[in-house]
Amino acid sequence: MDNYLIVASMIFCIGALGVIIRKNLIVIFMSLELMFNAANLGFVAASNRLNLISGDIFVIFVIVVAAAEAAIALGIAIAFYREKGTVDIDMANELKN
Amino acid sequence: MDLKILITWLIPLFPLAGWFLWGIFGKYFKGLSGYIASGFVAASFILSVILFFIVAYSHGFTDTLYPWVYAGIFKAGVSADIDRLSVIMLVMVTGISTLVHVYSIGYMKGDKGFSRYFSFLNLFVFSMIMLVISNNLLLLYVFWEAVGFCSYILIGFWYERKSASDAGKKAFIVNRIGDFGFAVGIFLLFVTTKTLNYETVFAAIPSVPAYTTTIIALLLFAGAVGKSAQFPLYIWLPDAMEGPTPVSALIHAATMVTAGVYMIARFHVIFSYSPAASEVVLIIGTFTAFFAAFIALTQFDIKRIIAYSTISQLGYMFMAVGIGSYTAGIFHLISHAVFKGLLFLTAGSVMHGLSGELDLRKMGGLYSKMKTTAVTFIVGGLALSGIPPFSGFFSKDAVLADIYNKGFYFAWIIGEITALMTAFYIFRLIFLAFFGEPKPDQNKHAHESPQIMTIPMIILAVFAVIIGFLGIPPFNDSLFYNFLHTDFKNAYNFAPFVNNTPWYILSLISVFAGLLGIYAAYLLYIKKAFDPERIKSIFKPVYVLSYNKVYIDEIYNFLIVKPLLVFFDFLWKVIDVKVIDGAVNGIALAFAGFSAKARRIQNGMLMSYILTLSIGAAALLLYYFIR
Amino acid sequence: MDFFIKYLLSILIFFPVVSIFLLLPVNKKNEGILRNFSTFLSLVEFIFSLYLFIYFKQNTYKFQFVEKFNWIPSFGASYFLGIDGVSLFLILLTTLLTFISLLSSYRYIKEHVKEFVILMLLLETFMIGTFAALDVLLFYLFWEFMLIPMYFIIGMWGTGKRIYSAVKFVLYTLSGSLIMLFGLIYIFIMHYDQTGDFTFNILRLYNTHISNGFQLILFIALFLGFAIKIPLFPFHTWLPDAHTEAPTAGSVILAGVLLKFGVYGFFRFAIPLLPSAAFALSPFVIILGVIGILYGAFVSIVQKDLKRLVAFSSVSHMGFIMLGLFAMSAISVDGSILQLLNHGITTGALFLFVGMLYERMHTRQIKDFGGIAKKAPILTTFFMISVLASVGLPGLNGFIGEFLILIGSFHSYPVLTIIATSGIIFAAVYLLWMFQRVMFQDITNPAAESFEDMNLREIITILPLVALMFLIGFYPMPFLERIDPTVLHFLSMINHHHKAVYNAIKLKAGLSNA
Amino acid sequence: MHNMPSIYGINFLEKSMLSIIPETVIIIFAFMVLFLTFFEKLAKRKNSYYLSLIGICFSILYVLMLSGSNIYGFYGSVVFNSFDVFLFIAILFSGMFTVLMSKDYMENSEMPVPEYYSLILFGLSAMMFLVSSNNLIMVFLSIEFMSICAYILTGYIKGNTRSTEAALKYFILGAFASAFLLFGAVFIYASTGHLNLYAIHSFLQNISYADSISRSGGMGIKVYISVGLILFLVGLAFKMSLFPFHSWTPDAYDGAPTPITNFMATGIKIAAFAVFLRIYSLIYNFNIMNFNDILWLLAVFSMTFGNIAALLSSNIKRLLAYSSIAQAGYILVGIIGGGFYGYSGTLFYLFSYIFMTAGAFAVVVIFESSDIISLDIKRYSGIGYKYPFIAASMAFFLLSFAGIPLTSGFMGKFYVFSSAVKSGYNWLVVIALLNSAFAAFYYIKIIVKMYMPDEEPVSIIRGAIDDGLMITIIICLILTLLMGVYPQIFINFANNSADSLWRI
Repeated sequence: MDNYLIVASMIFCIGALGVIIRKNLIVIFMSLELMFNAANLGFVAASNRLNLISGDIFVIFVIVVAAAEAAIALGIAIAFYREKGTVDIDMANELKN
Repeated sequence: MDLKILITWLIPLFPLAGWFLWGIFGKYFKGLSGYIASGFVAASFILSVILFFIVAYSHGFTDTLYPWVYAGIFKAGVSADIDRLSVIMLVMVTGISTLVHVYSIGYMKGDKGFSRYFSFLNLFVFSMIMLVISNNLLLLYVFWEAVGFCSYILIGFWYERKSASDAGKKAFIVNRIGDFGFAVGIFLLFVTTKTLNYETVFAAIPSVPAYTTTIIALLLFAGAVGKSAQFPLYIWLPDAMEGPTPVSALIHAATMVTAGVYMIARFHVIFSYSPAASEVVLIIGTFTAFFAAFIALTQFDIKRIIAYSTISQLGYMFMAVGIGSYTAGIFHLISHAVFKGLLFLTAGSVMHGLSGELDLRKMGGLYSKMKTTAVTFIVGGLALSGIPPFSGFFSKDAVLADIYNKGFYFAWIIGEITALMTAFYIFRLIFLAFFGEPKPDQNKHAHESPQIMTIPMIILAVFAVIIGFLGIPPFNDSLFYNFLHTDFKNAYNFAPFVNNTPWYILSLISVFAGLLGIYAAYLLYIKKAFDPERIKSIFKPVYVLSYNKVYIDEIYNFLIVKPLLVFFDFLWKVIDVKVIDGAVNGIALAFAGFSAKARRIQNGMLMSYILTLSIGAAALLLYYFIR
Repeated sequence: MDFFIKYLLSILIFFPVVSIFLLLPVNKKNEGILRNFSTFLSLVEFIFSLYLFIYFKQNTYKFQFVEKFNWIPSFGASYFLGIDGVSLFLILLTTLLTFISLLSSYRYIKEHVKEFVILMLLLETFMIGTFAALDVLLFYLFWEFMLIPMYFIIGMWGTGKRIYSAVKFVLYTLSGSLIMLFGLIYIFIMHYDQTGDFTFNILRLYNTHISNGFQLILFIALFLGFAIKIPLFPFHTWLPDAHTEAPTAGSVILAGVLLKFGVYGFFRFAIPLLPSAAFALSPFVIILGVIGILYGAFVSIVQKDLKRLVAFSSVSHMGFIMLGLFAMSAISVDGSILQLLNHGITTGALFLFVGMLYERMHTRQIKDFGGIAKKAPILTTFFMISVLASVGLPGLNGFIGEFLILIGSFHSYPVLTIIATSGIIFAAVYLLWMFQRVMFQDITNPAAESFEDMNLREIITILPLVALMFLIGFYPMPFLERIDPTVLHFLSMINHHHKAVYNAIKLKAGLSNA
Repeated sequence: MHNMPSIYGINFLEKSMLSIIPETVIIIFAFMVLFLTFFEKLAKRKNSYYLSLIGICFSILYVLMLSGSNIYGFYGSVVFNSFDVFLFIAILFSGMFTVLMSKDYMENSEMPVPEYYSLILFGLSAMMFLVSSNNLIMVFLSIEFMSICAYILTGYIKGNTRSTEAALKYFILGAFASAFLLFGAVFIYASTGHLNLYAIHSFLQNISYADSISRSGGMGIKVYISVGLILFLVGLAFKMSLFPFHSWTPDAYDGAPTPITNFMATGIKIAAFAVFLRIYSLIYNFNIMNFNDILWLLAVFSMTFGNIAALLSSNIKRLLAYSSIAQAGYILVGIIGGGFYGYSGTLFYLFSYIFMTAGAFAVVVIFESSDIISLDIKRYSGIGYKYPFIAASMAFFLLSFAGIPLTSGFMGKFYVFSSAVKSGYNWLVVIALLNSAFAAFYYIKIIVKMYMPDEEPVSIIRGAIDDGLMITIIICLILTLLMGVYPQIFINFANNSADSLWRI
C-alpha cells in the first residue's frame, strides 16, 4: 500500500506545484482537481488494501464535492474575467496590506 | 494643672495667638496690630521672668503637653524641659523680642506689610521659645527649622526686591545644608540610644563608644555651623541684612544665630564626652572669629559690618563652649545679645534718619543730628570692644581667660588679636558715621528717630552697661557662673585648668588690645594722622582680599553652584529625555517598523499566499520529521 | 443605619455609579447643574467615607467592614472587601481628593462637562474598589479598568501632546500590570497545586509556600507592575508627560491617588506574598528609590515648566516612600504609609495651585510669572504653606513622614539613608527657587497686572488640604495609632514566613531590646 | 469508550433524525426563503429577512429543547450532546447577528435578497453539522458545504471588483487547504482503517497501549498517522486562520460584504475551532507525537503576527481581520493549556468572542458606505460626540478585544491563560500577555480617533440607524458586559459542554 500512497503523494505534490507556479485561473483549478484526485486515489487504494468499503464511499462524496466546487470556481472565474478582462491571477491585487 | 506648668505653656501661647491673629485678621487691625503684638510678647516676657524666679528659687521640671509622634518604638511628645539654662534663654529672648517689637512699631510705620511683619515676628518668638524649652531632639529640630523659616520669610520681607528674596532663599538653603548634618546626627543618636529625650540620651551617652559620640557631636555641630553662621556656612548672614533692621537685631544678632551655641550648651554631655569634637568646635570658632573680624575691617555698609562682627562674636562663643566652659559661652551669648541688639537697633535708627542710607562713605558728623542714637551706639561699640565696665568686657574676658587658663594659648592669641580688630572696625564705623565733617547731602533731612524707637535703644544701652556686673567677681565664682554651672554638672571635664593666672592680668591685656584698636581708629579717622589711602596702598593685597570678603561667595558659586546646575541640566535633557524616554519611544518605533515589514508579507499576490501556506505545511511536516 | 455600616464599603464603591445614573438624564447643555450636582454627590460620598473613620476600631490589625460574597466560584474568586488601617486612610484620601478635584475644575473644564464629571465619578468607584478589594482578581479588575477613565481624562481635556501622553500612560501601565497579572495567576495556581484550594482570597494566598528562586522571578513580575505605577526611577518617564498634559483634576487624582496604588500593591501583595524575595531584593529597590529621590530633585531644579517641576518632585517623594517601605522597620513603614497621605495632600494642593495660576495666566512657564504675591496675598499664603509642606518643613505634614522614614531606615541602610536625607536640601532648592521666581520679585508679565486673588470656591477647595497639612504636622497621632497596628502585623506576617528575616526586622524595629 | 451498539437500536432512524433536528430546521427555512423568489409579491426584502430570523429562533428553540440529551445518529457519524448545544447556540447567535446586520446592508445594494439569506442559513446548517460531525466524511463534507456558501457570499456583490477578488482568493486558497485536509484524511484512514472518530480514538488507544508495553510496536503506523494529522491540521488551521495559513483572512474580510465578514469572523472560526477541539480531544492528544509543540509555535506566531500587522493598518476591516488572527492565537493558548479547565476556557473565550466581534462589525456597518474611504479609521474621528451611544459601545468592544477588565475579553483571556499556566506553559502565557499589551495600542488608536480627534471630523451622512443593527449592538453590549462582570453562568454552561467532551 505504501507505493500507492507514494504515488498519490507525488500526484498531490504535482497538483500543489501547479497551483503555486501557474498564473492562469483555469490551470489552477485543474491542478486543484488533480490534488483532490490524488486523495481519491489514496482512498481507493487504502480501502482496497484494508478491503473496507468506507474509503470508496468517501471517494464518491469527494467527487461530488469536487464537481460542486468546479461549478463555483467557474462562476467566480467568469465574474473575474468579466471585470478584469483576463484570467491572470496576478491581476487580483487590489486587496493588499 | 500646676501653676508653673500653666505659665510654661502660656509663654509660647501668646506669640502663637499673635501669629494667627495678625496672619488672618491682620488687615482689620491696621496699625493697632503692632501694639497688641508687642503686648503679647511683653506678657510672655513677664511670665518668663516669673518662671525664672520660680526656677531660681526651686528647681527645674519637665512637662508633656500631648503625645506627638508615636510610631513603633519611636516616641516623641510635645514637652518642655525647664531648667536654669532654658529660663535664662527665655528671659533673654522674650525681653529683647519685646523691645524689638516696640521699636518695630516705629520703624515699620506705614509699611503695607505691617501686620504681616508682626505676625511673622510673633511666629518667630513662638518658635524660639519652643526651641529653648523643648526637651527632645525632634521638637528641637522642628523649631530649629521653624526659626530658620521665620528668618527666611523675614529676610525676604520686601519680596519685590530680587536681592531680598534671593537673600532669604540663600539663608534657608544654607541653613538646610547645616540641618542635613543635624538630622543625620539625630538619626545616629536615635539608633545608638533608641530615644531622643534629653535625660535618657544624656544618661546613655557615657556608655556610648567615643568615636560614635564624636560623629554624633560633629553632625550636630554641622547644624550649629549653619544656624550660627560659622565658617564655612556663614555666607548667608551678611546677605540677611536685606531684611528689616529690627529683624536683623532680633534674629540675626540676639536670638536665632545664638541657637547653635545654646544647642551645644544644651548637649554639653555629648560634646564634653567627645574632646575631639570640642576641639573642632574650638578651631572653627577661633578661625571664624578672626576671619569675620578681618572682613569687617574694610566694609562700608554699616549693617554688614555689624553682621560680620556678629559672626566673629559667635566665634568667641564657640571657642568658649569648645573648651568646655559653657557658662562663659552662655554669658557672652547673653551680653552679646544685648549689645549687638543695641547696635543693630541704633544702626536701624541711623538708616531711619538717613532714609535708608547704609554707606559709610555718605555719612559723617551725625552726632549733632541724632544725639541719642549716637550715644547709645557708642555704648554698644564700647561694649563690643570690651572696655570696662561695659558688659562685653566681662563676658569676653570670661571667655578669653578660660581659654588661656585651660592652656589653649594659640586660640587665646588669636582671640586677643580679634579683640583688637573688633575695637578698630567698630570705632572706625563710629568715627566715620558720627564724627568728622558732615556730608552736605545728608544734613538736610537727617533727623532723630521717634521716641518709640529711641526708648528701646536706651533701655538696651542701660542693660549693656549693667548686665556685665552679673560677671563679677570675674570669672569662675561670678553670680552668673554660680547660678548656671549646676546645669552642666554632668559635663565630662575634658579640659581641666592648667594654670590660674589671675583675671586682672588677662583683663589688662585684652583691655589694652581694645584700647589700641580704638586709638588706631582714632588716629586714622579723627586725627587723620595717616592717610587711610596710604595704608590701603601699603597693604594692597590684604586690603583687596578683605574688601571683597575673601571672594568666598564667588568661589562657592564657581566651584559648586554652576557645575551642579550644568550637571542637572544634562541629567534632564540627555539622560531623562534622550536615554530613558528615548528607549521607551524606541521600542514603540521598533514595533512600527516590524509592522511595516509584516504587512509587506500581505502583498495581495495570490501566488505568494499559496506559497506561504504550502511552506507552512511543509515546515510542519519537516518539524515532525527532524525530531 | 446598621445596614449602612455593614455594607459601607459596597455603598462607597457603588454610590458613584448610582450618581452617574442620576446625572445621565441631565441635559449636557446646562453645565451648571452638572457641575454642582456632581460636586454635591462627591461631597456626600466623602461624608459617607467619614463613617469608615468613625466606626473604625483602632489598635487592631484585623480587617474591618468585611464583606464576602461568591462571585466566580469556578475561579475561586469572590467579592471580598475589607479595610485595615492603611487602606482606610487611602480611601478617605480618594474620596476627599475626588470631591476637591471636581470642585476645582469649575473653571478649567469648559467643554464636555457631562462626560468629565461622569468619568471622574467612574474613576472614583474603581479607585475605592482597588483599595477595598481583598480578592486578587477583584483587585486586578478595579486596578486595570482604572486606566480607562484616567486615559480619557488626560486625552480629552489635556493640553499640548495630550494624546501622546495619554496613550503612553495607558500602554506603559498596561504592560506593567499584565506582567503582574502573570505573577498573580502563577501564585494562584501554585497555591492551588499545594492546597487543592481554588481561591483568590489574598489572606489564604499568603500561606503559599514558594521556593526562593521562584519568589525572585515572581517578585520581579509583580515589581514591574507596581514599580511602573509608583513610578520608581527608571520607569518614571510616563509620569512627567501625563502630569503635565493632564487637566488639573486629572493631575490631582493622578498624583494624589493613582501613584499610591503602586506602593499599596507592594504593601498588600508583593511583599507579604513573596517575603524572602522582597528581602533579597530590598537593597536594589531601595537603591532605585534613593536614585529616584536625588534624580527627581535634580531634574526638578532645572525645569522650566511649573507643572513638570511638580511632577518630577513627586518622583523624588515616592522615592522616600519606597525607601521607607523596603527598609521594613516598624518606624519607617509607618512613616512611608503616612507619607503616602502627605504626598497625596501636598502634591494635590500644589497641582491645584498650578492649575489656578494656569487658569489666570494661560501659561505654565516659570519665566512668565513673577510678582504674583503682590496681587494675590491669599493665594500666596496657601501656596507657600503647600510648598513648605512639600519641602518638608517641620510643623507641616511632610516632615513627619520623611523624618520617620529616614530615622527608621537609618539602622539598616545608614549610607543610603544619608544620601536620601540630602534630598531635603535639594527639595528646598527647587521648590523655594520656583516659588521665588513665580510669586516674588517684580511683575514682568503684563498679564499678571490683572491677576485676581482666589475666590471663595477656590479657598474652599484648598482649605481642607491645608488644614490636613497642619493637623498631620502638629498632631499625627489619629493617623499613626490606626496605621501602627496594621504595620506591625504586616511585619510579623513576613516573619511568619521567614524566621531568620524576622530577627532582622526585630533589630530594625528595635524590638529586640523591648 | 461509549457503548457503540446503542445506536443500532430499532428506532435508530428517529434517533438519527433527532440528532440533526436543529440543522434540519435551518435547512427547511433556507429552502422556504429560497422559494420566496418564485412568488413575485412575496419576494420582498423584508419577508426573507424575517423568515430567516424566525428560522434561527426556531432552531435555537429546538436546541434548547434537546439540551441535556446525548444522541448518536447515523451510525455514530453525527453526535449531539451538550458540547454541541453550547456551540450551536454560539453559531446561531452569530448567524442571527449576520442576518440582523444584513437588512440595512442589503437595502442599499440591488442584489437579489432571498438567495442571500438562504445561503446564510445553509452556511449556518453546515457549521452546525461540522460541529456535531463525528466522522471524517462528515467533517469534510460539512467543511466544504460551509466553505462553498462562504465563497458565494463573499463574492455576492456583483460588479464590485474587491468582492470578486476576495471570493477568488478565498476560493483558491480554501480549496487548496481542503485538499490538504482531505489528503490528511487519506493518511489517517490508510493507517487506522477507520473514518469514525471514536473508532480512530480507540485504535490509537490500543496503539499507545501497545508501545507502552513494547517500544517496537507500530512505528510505521505512527509516522503515517502523524503525517495525516499534520495535513489535517493544516486544513483546519486554515479555517481557524492561524499564522502561516492566515493569508486569506485580511483580503477576504476586506472584500466581503461586512455582514459576511462578521459571519466568517465568528461563525466559521467558531465552527472550525469546535471541530478542532473535538478531534483534538479525541485524537491529537495521544502520545503519537507532541502536537502541543506545533500548536505552541502556531499560537505564538499567530498572535504576534496578527498584532504586529494590525499596528499600522488604517482600514478598519483589515485591522479587525489581523486582530482576529491574533485572537485565534489566544484561543489556541486555551487548547494548548488543555485539560478540562483549558477546554472550558476555550469554549468560554469562543462564546465571548462572538459578541465583541459582532458588535464591532455592526458598528462598522453603521458607518460604512459604498466608497472605500468609509473603511478608513479616520472616518471615525469625532463620532464620540455625534453618536455617543454607538461610539461608547464600539469603545467597549475594542476594550474587550484588548482584554481590559469588566469586558468578556478579559475574562476569556484570563481563563485560557490561567489554564495554560496551570499546565506549565509559562513562556507562552508571558508572550501572550506582552502581545495583548502592545495590541492595546491599535485598539486605543481607534478610541483616540473617536473621542480625541486631532483633525477636523469627517462629516458622516447617515440617516436613521436600522433597528437590526441597534439590536445587535445592544445584545452584544449587554452580553459582553455581563460576561465581563458576572461570567459564572456562562462558565457553568461552558463547563457542561467541556464535560461532555470527556464523557465518550
